[in-house]
Amino acid sequence: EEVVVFAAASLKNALDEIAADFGAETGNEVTVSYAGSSQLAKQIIEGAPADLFISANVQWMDEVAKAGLLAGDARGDLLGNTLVLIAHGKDAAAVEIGADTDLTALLDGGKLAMAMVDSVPAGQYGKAALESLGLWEGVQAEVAQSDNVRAALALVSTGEAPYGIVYATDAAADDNVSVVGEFPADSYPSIIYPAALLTVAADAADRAFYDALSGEAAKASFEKQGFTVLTQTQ
Amino acid sequence: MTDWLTPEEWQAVVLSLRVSSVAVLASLPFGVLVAYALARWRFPGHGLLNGLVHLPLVLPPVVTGYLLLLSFGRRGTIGAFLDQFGIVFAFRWTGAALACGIMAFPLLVRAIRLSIEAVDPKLEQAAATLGASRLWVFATVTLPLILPGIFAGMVLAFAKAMGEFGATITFVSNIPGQTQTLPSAIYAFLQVPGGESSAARLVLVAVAVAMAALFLSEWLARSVARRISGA
Amino acid sequence: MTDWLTPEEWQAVVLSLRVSSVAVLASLPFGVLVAYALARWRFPGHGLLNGLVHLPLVLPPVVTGYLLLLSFGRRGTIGAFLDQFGIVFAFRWTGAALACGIMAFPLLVRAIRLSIEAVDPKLEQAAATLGASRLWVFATVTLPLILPGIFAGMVLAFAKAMGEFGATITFVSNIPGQTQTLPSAIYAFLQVPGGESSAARLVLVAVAVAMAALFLSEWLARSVARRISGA
Amino acid sequence: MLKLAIRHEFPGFALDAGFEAPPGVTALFGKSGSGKTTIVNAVAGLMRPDQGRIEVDGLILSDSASGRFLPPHRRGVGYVFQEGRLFPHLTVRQNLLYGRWFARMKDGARFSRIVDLLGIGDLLARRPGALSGGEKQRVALGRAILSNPRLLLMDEPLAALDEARKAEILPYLERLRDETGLPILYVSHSAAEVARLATTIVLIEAGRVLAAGPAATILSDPATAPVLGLREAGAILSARIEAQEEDGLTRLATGAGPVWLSRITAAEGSHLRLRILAQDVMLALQRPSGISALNVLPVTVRDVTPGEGGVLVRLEAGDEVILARITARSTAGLGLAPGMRVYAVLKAVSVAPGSIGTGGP
Amino acid sequence: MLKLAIRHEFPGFALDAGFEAPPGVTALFGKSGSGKTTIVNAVAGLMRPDQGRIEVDGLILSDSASGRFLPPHRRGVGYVFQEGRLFPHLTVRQNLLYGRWFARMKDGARFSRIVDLLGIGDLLARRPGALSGGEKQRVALGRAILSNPRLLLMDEPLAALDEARKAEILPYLERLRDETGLPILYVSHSAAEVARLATTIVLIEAGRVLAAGPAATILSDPATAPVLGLREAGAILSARIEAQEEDGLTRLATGAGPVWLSRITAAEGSHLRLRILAQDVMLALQRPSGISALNVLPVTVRDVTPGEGGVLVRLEAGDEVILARITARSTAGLGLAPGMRVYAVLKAVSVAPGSIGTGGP
Ligand SMILES: Nc1ncnc2c1ncn2[C@@H]1O[C@H](COP(=O)(O)OP(=O)(O)OP(=O)(O)O)[C@@H](O)[C@H]1O
Ligand SMILES: Nc1ncnc2c1ncn2[C@@H]1O[C@H](COP(=O)(O)OP(=O)(O)OP(=O)(O)O)[C@@H](O)[C@H]1O
Ligand SMILES: [Mg+2]
Ligand SMILES: [Mg+2]
Repeated sequence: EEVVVFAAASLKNALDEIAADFGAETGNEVTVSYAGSSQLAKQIIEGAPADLFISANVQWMDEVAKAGLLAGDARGDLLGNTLVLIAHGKDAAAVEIGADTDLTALLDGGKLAMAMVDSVPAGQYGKAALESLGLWEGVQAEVAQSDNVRAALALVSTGEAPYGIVYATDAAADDNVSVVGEFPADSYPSIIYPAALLTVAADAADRAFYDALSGEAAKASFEKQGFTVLTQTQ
Repeated sequence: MTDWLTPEEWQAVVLSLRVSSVAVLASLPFGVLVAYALARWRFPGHGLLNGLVHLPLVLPPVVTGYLLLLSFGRRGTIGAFLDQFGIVFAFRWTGAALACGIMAFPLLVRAIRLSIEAVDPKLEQAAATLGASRLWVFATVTLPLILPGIFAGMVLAFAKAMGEFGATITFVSNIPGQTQTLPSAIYAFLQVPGGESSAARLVLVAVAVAMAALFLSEWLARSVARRISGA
Repeated sequence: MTDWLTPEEWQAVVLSLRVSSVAVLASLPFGVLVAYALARWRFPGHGLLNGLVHLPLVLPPVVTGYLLLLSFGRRGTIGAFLDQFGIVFAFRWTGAALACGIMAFPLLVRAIRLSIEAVDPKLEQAAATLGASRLWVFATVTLPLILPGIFAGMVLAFAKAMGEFGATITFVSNIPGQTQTLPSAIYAFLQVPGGESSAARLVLVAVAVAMAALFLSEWLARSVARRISGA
Repeated sequence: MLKLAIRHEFPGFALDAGFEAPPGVTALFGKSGSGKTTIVNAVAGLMRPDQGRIEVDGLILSDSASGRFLPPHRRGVGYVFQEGRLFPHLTVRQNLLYGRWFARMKDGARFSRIVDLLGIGDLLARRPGALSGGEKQRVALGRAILSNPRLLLMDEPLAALDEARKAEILPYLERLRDETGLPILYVSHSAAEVARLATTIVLIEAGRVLAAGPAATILSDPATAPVLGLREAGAILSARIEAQEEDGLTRLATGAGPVWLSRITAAEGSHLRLRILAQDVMLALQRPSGISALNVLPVTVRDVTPGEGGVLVRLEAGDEVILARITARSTAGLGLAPGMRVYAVLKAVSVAPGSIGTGGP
Repeated sequence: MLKLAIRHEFPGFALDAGFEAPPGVTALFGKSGSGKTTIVNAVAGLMRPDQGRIEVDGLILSDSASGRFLPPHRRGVGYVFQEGRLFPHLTVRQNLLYGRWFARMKDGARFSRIVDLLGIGDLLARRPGALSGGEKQRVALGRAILSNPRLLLMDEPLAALDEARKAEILPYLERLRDETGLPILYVSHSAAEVARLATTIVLIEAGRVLAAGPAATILSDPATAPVLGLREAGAILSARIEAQEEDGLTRLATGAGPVWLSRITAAEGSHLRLRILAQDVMLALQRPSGISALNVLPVTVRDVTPGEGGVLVRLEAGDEVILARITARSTAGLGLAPGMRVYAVLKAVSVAPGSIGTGGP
């Protein structure tokens, strides 16, 4: 049996591992197509042969749901993530993030690297956090927006931008950046990766994989990549 | 080599080769036809056709991909129509080839068109006086003379197809073994921590393949040119 | 028109125009030089140069953008060097122009090269016997004869630059008013549900601009061709 | 039979020409820029005249009244262009055989004959790019002939060739004309070539037909002589080879009496056209003796036309007409007047091989 | 003074030619494919010979021994190509003036003179694309001349032109030769053109120099006559115009005695070169009377050379040499032998304008 999963690209490392384990265990083959959540959602709406969809944000899962393509019962919030402030260099000084953090002074004429603040999830969350802390107005003009969070990370990693806001999962693996602060959990809407079975999913293998995603082995894989594993799917 | 790449990557390489070759070869006849029409005919829709051909160049690839998805997807008007005849592009490698072919089409057409415009119509006239019909003139005079331009267009299109990513991933997604081309695989690697070295390996493969195609086309074009110069 | 687009979108349009025009105009002399070298000279690095020129076509744009970042970024080798002379690309529209110029370079070079290859060396020889040095021959004979090819290359490059997105955003990211080009704005709209219609508006603007450039170039090329054909 | 009547306007040049070309070679003769190539292009279908009609053997090639316009590839013309137009990507052999693919009838034997005649046997495997000017022209000639056309158009086909090669090709063209009955439209600046080959001559000036008619008439007409060039004025005699004599001479029977010329390589009994240039004919009151000239023909003065560069004297010799060009002083000195009986003196070597054509007029 | 000695190998063709060309016109004469254009290209620097040396007035253009090779644009040659090579994107005027940009000296007055001479005044604003064959060639000719070269290379410059136009251009080329002292390398298939213009003649056959020397010598040498074409064999006489007589004749003083020809438009006292074709000369044992020929010169037979196509008789006339071509039968009939005194008879109209050149050798 083949299970086709459409998943946000940021999940690649963890999902590849989970899929391989699942395949070895059950003999079913899991094929994962990684792309941007928006692309995947649109493809599903246009009839893509995907059995499962794991989105990087809730909005695009909602769009799929609106199109009536979710298998009614199986949708859940699979993973969570946190936002961090990163700086170039291995041992950058820690920054206390709060309403009176002077980001402008910190940047010292440099740019703050983020994903696109109005359209890409990591950017949207970051902007919300800065807004709720009252920092957005001051730093707005200094923000360099990338098309995805990895590109923002690259800007900091290469030293092009001194600071950036990315997911904790991305920051962890890069040797050229250090996490200098975490945004307060209440300063931005919780970051959620919803997963759902789609209507075309027919066979048992699909559901089995969906279930396996919330299993113990999967949990370990996700956590290894820095994700928070949320309350179990139904 | 097989050690150096995982089976899945290896698959992506093979698929990319297949997609790019098919894209170039399948679009070639249309490319030649459109280039000829644009170079030699004056007709009402000339400007429109010309604009249409250049469109994939102007549009961000994602937009092209999205438009393809809307029209050639299973629910798309053209897609649904073709589905009746069993022709499916959506989420198949053929769709990737379609996307690459369309993205590369302006390059193919322009190179061929430039070559056609450089052919002296007096030679074609001479062939006509010797009894060759328009089609024969094209086949025996125009076509051999524009071969260097055709090779140039093909290699441009092939290179473009080997590198095309935005339209492909948007149209047919990134399904390993089915629609995962080299650039999509590279993209996926770049989206996660630690994927850079894998991405770099694949980039090297892509570059090597494209360079091989480039040298082949240069060599072919040069040997044709040498023949024509008469030495 | 100003009503139809928000001031920020309007800014993106203007910036895209500027970036694309500068990219094309600034890369033109290099394009002509490289095309001439590839078409007419035989030198040891010929194949290498040729490969290099085609590279941006093969590489996924993100990779090109990343390589640009590594070399032309402030900390990049070339970037740090140029910084001494006050030349900065990072996060400037100039960087966007650089990215677009490089992405469009293969198209520019190939079109010009094809035209150069179509120029009869016998005419250049004739000019030489009349006393024109190599440079003069180029300026007075070769250049006027390849004008249609130059226009073709410029319009291809311009269209490509208007649509270029991946390399640009990776290299200089997206700072409204400074580096936010049309394609990044379009991309942003496509990332949010329901953004399609806004994206469509911008796509129409991009297409309109590119088509205007296309018609201009066709018209120029045709008027040159008409002069040459001697009517 | 080619019938043509066309008008066409280029900016700064108007063509308005009409003539009929009976079987044989029709020569278009006129200054540079007079419109010869334009006419030939119209016949080939490479140019669509603003107005007019072109017809070959009853087949309408182009007719502005009915809007009919046969495309070039269906006209079956073989065109030797003024500027070669060889296919650069094909070898000489492939160039030569190009028309054969489309020819109405294939004729294999001719290939090697024509290749030999044109002296291009060594070039067959080469591509035209680096051929010499004359080599190109010879290949173009072969290509047109080998396409088995129903009408041959030749735009200065021999201009780049040396006399020796011309002397080889001209007889072949004559045979083509006589044996196949192929109509040939022939553009040339060389009055000698025209005089030798042409059945019909059409004189073109500034896009108009100045005179058209049988070659013998046009060439011996004192009125058209200045256009052709005074040095080319002359009469055409029909002749038959009577004997090849031992000391390198050929005796011919003509309407004007026996004529001896330097050896002509043709069988006894064959018919020839001799062009006797007016300037080669000397007049004498008495039969001269002790001179090197072998031919002394008794003639009667028909008329005397003074003009620039001398006086043209038309002479009746038997049932033929001979033209002589002499000075006004000699005319006066000899007291020439119509009806006078004098002797025409002609050197045996005067009649050049180029002026001897096969076949009757 | 041009000195040339080069070797070059093409696949299937080897060139090995050397000659010296003194000031004046040096004609390269030879069959199609004999290597004429190749030689001219080597002089222009468009082809680098495998071996050899080319020198003009002491300036080394190319020398394989020292590796010196002056690039074409620094050679100052004006080259009239066999195939036009006009710049398609420039108007006729711009084509004509192209060389002027780079010329060593500008000479404004000449422009309109040359345009008039070539009859291309109406074409100045046009582009070359749609010019007729002859029009193109005339523009190419003008372009080369107007570039003020130190050496003029002309590869069949008049091949596409009608006789009338040729007759206008040839005197101009003569003036160019005589007044400016410009050395000219001239390729032509027309022996008449060569004979008229050439100071020096170089006969080329299959890439080798068959004979080279002063035109008068080569043309009147019975040995080289067959190469040039028997009909073109003849002697060159130096002449001076003594009087323009009333009845349209010009009286000339030559070393062979007075000669009357049809009016030559040149001032009294000017020096000319007359080419008397061997075939136009008739021999008589007694001075003939009552004939139209005006020139009867007493001559002495120097030698008698039988050959194909007749007998060449070299005659001493005063201090000049005249060549006559007659049949073997006449030679026998008249009993010609060296030392015999006979009369050479020449029609006044025989000497064509094309055979009269200005300036003495
Ligand atoms: N397309 C055109 N536009 C304008 N003028 C033209 C065009 N084609 C030909 N002509 C002019 O028409 C005239 C006749 O041209 P054509 O080629 O028929 O002359 P031709 O008699 O063949 O001369 P030549 O002996 O020099 O080849 C020339 O003056 C030429 O410049
Ligand atoms: N690049 C080349 N490669 C091979 N053969 C060549 C090349 N260039 C010239 N030839 C040959 O060399 C010979 C001499 O050529 P060239 O052009 O000098 O002849 P030409 O005397 O000018 O003849 P024409 O009177 O026909 O113009 C020809 O047989 C030609 O085919
Ligand atoms: Mg012509
Ligand atoms: Mg030649």
